[in-house]
Amino acid sequence: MAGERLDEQAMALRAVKEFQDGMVVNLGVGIPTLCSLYVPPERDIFFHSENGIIGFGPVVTDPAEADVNLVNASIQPVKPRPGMAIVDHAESFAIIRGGRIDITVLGAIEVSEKGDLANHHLPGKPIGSLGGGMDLAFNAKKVIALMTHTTKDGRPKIVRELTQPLTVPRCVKLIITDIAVIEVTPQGLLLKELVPGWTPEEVQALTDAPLRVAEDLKVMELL
Amino acid sequence: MAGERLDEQAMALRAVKEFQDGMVVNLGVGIPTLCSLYVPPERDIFFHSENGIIGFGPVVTDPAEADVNLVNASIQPVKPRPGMAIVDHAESFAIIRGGRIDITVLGAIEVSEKGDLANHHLPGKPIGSLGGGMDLAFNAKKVIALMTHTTKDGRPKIVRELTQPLTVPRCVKLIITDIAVIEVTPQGLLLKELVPGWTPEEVQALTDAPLRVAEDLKVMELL
Amino acid sequence: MPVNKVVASFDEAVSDIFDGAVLLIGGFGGPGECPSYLIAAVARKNVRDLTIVANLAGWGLELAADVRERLAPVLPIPPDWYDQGLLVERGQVRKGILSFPAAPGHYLMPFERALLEGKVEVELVPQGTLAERIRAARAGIAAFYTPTGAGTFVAEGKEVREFDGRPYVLERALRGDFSLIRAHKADRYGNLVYRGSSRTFNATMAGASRITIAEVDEVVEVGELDPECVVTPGVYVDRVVVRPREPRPWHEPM
Amino acid sequence: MPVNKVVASFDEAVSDIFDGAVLLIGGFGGPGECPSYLIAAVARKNVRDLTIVANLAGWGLELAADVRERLAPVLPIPPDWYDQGLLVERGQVRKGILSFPAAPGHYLMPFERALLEGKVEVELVPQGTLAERIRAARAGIAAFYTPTGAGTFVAEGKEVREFDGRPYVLERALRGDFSLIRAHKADRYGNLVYRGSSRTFNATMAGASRITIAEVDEVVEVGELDPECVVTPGVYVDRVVVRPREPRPWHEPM
Repeated sequence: MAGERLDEQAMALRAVKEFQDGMVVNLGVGIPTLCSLYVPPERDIFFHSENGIIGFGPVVTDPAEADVNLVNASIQPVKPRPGMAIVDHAESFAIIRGGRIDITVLGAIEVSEKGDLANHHLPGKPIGSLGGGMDLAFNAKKVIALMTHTTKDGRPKIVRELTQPLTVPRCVKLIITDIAVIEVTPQGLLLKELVPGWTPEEVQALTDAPLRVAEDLKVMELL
Repeated sequence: MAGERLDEQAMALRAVKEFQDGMVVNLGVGIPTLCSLYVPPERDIFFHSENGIIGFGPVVTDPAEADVNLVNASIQPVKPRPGMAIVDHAESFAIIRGGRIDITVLGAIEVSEKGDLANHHLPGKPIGSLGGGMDLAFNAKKVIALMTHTTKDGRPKIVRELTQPLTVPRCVKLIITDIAVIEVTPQGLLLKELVPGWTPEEVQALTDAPLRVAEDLKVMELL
Repeated sequence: MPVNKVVASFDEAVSDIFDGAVLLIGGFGGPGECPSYLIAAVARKNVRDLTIVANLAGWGLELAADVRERLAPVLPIPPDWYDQGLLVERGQVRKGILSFPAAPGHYLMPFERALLEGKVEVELVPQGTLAERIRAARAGIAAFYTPTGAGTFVAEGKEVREFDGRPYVLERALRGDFSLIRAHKADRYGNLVYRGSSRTFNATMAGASRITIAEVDEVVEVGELDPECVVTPGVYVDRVVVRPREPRPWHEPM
Repeated sequence: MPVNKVVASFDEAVSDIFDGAVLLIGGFGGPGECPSYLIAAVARKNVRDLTIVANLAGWGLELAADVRERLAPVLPIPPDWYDQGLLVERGQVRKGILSFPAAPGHYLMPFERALLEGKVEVELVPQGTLAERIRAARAGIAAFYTPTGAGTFVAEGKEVREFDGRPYVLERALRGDFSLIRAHKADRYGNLVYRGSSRTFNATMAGASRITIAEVDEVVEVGELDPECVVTPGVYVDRVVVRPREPRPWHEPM
């Protein structure tokens, strides 16, 4: 029997390991926003949000500290951080389009083995919401999809061909899920890390697209 | 014998009469910059300069008051004025291109009867300098050419067809010179005002293009 | 005559908004940056067939109450949060040019309901393209080439051209009849400053319409705003109107 | 590891500028906003075949002395004003993309002399188009349509297209290898503020090159700059270097 799945906090923790000092990082709606909680204040990671804040602090967890005029792109209050800067929306996306985002961590509905991303149109909805995700996925230096490995009813979200509406073609470079870390390579998907208790076969069974197993396959470490 | 010609200060004074409260006005290099000296401080005329200052005060005449970091587009020091705002160069021209300049007062080498403007390439120079004049003449609501009526060697500057390189076609709406005020109309040039002592015939003699005389031809008033 | 862009009431501020007008509505999606009282005045005026240009389609009154309750443990939300969803709920909107027409999760925003009922049209725009199209209108740029959207549904029916080996989509400037924006402080010249994340689309939309109307917390004397820190110069702003000190219901004339 | 973009010397700051590089040089034309010590360091490094992108072609040392003397009764000019004309005088420039290559009046700038001698090429650009092309590079926009220049020599060889009945000229983004800019204060993250009219092309060029280098009066602690008033966020700035307290001659290593 397979191991346990990571909870959202643990998934965010794993994503944070990708961040290096000096990087400009944009966190998408949902699980990705949790990442801001797990970056120690002494680390110089610059969080950028679409609404124009650069270098803000972690998400506020105590409503007494919340400022309705300092929210991230998920409209969660965040803490100010020394060295923060504020720009308007056009300039915020000049930063994105100009290629200044080192990493964007996005939620995903599906990811294909070619790195195609579906993340704007939820099944059953009359229309999707693009938000800033499309600009981010087209223009960030590295796109990380952070998502549960399967849907709530157990279907694979990592697929050969998207079954959900395409948001951005061939953009995802790394997929971090609640059971594995998978790299998107020109040769297809490469299984790099397993959550403790999981085997490559068990992960493959929950993945529509074929996985190659990295020679240096690791057990995922969170800290 | 014709009357005296206006000096530069008087020409600027006449141009200032075109300014109404609330207007955004851009003053070109040369005589036009003098206009800022003749607007009383209680008037709400907003001077815009290409380098990104909006709502500055008059040109500084005492070097002790000069600030090397507060200059107009002619690199003359200007006084700050309450309610002033500073933007960068791209935004400064967003203001121009976006059609927010009510009046631009530009120097001119030649103006044609159709309102064609030549003001970027001085005779004898290997190349011209466009500066902000082209953007201003293309996009301001009203372009006023403020210039001597003739060249230093007495040739007319108001012509049927430009003899100097075209800067912007059909843009000048009003010509203010040291002897007359002339409106550019679809039917050609209309002589509206004369400097005291001058007759329509004398002005025509110094003008290459034909002038119609306005029914309400006036003697120029400066105050 | 001294320039004074401050008008006495919200109803006066929006008095010339007409049926069929294109409204650029500032804010991002939260309560802090929403021009609530301007939106309420447009609702009271009951103009119809509006095109709204905004990031979100808006929660409307009913869902806002729900969101308020759900968020209370994290972000206390003021009672006078009236967003563009109010206009949608009341049937005043014919078209939305939006980045976020669909609510996240199980919520269904009024605009989604109207869409299902065939009562509104929608143009779905990537958020950065939306911001840049609005900025282009302000800046007198007719159109521009952006990499975002090439090879996706966003590029359908649009020119795609390669520059330096990368495909770019031609996008048009998006100019409004009125920009309704929220700012923190203004002076009578219309110079504006914002607070934190409330700058967002508010500053972008200032000057992108024929008329820009700013709802502000406070009007200060000319000269009080530091020229180095003015975000929106008054040249972009036509009218300024001050928010009430105490929250007021949306339907009361004011 | 803490981010610190402050480098110890001007020579270090420009150490990777190479022959043939495209330099966006900030400022407008006056002494207050000129990145003088960065330009001096490029002169000392003696890199050749440069393309300079700037408003003015630059006065150079000789004319600057003349201008200084002429302006003294109106505007006292600091002795350490070294503009891009220095690079032209020294034969380091192959091409200028400029709005103001010709000096006003009877002056002949070094660039004009070099042009007459066939030593440099020039691209004459309207100032607003120059600023917008640079801004487009920063903003990831490949090209845009501007009304300025339609029907004139500026539009020759370029696409002209009508939008809403008005002709617009297609202009390309203008990206540099290095932006050399002048600012007032910086922190170690590279956040910048300017002073008055020194913002101009300096802020526009920040982030429009692969590498942006800012010459500043002062570096302050992180947190000292008001986030509401930061003009250039550090994300656009790669290196910061502090001007000397006392004027220094251009040719001395520093």
